[in-house]
Amino acid sequence: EIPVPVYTGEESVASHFALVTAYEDIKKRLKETERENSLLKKRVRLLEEKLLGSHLEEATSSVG
Amino acid sequence: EIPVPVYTGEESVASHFALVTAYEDIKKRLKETERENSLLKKRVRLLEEKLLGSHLEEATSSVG
Amino acid sequence: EPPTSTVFLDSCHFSQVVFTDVEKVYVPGADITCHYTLSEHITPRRKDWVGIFKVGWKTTREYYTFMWAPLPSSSSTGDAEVQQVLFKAYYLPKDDEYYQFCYVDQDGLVRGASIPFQFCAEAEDDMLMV
Amino acid sequence: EPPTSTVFLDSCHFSQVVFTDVEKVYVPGADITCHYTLSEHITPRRKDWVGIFKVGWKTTREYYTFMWAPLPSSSSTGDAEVQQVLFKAYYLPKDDEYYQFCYVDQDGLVRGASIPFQFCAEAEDDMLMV
Repeated sequence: EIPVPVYTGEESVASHFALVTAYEDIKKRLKETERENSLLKKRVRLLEEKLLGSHLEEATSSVG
Repeated sequence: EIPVPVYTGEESVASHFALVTAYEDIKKRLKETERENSLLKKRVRLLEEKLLGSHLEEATSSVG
Repeated sequence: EPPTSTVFLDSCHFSQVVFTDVEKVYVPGADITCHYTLSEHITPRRKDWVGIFKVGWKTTREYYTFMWAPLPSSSSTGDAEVQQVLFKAYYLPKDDEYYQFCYVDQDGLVRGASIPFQFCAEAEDDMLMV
Repeated sequence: EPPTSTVFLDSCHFSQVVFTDVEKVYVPGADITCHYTLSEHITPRRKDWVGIFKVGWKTTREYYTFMWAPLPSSSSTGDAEVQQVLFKAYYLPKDDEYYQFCYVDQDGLVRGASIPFQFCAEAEDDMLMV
């Protein structure tokens, strides 16, 4: 026994509604992920600078 | 003079089609952004380890 | 004056069932429990069902799998009692596409749709805080 | 046997106009050029138009702005000649929602829809390679 949905013209409205629900959520996730991404990029840049700085320091101290 | 679109039952199909087009692309972007995110997180972790390593090294060398 | 889009905007009856606690990602190979609440505008009937649909579905016949919706216990008086349906792992999708729950009443009308979810193992490095 | 969803699957005439070189993000305050190609299945007419719609639109009357589609020069024989329409900055959306181009023929039928785009200044730190 399986459900036999009655086909109605309404169905396209329902399917649109369901897709809008999904789209809105995926859009939100994309926004969040992009924001996180942006923060991560800043952090990578910061860490790279720190690392470069500490290498330079090291180089200086071993030379001096 | 503005376009006066004729309303047809077809319109809901058209709007669904357009939304599917948009949804598929946003979904793809989310996937790409998530992948980039994952790579960035790995890089942050690596850089943090390197930085920690170089600090330790520095500490050792100044002690020794 | 041509008919307007009010039929679309009047999305009221599409929200008579609200899915709650939907995860973004479910672990593949495990059963999942679907939670939802029925608003006071819907009278659940014996042949209502909850389906898992691939996002972008066009007709309710495209459900991936379904379970009959349990009739709420008659003793319950709270109108927002959480209902639940268990989907066994065996019947769940095996790919990493996006799916959503939909509540379909016995007349075939969609009374609610959830946010999308996937079935995939989470990347181990996603624990890092930013 | 109830009617099936073939009306949806037969999306052929929705793809008779294909938008190309659509950016993900346009700089706010600048004009944008919309590029598209007409397939051999469409005969452009004088009152066809290209609209900018917020993604999720329900009727073509919800266009944010529009331009009449230029008639391709009669001398052109190539069936994939790129057409273009210029949208002036003044008439463009000012928020950062997603929009899409749609080609609507003079009967009101949608003959093509683009991927979505936004209007927002790109973050300066997005140049980092990974």
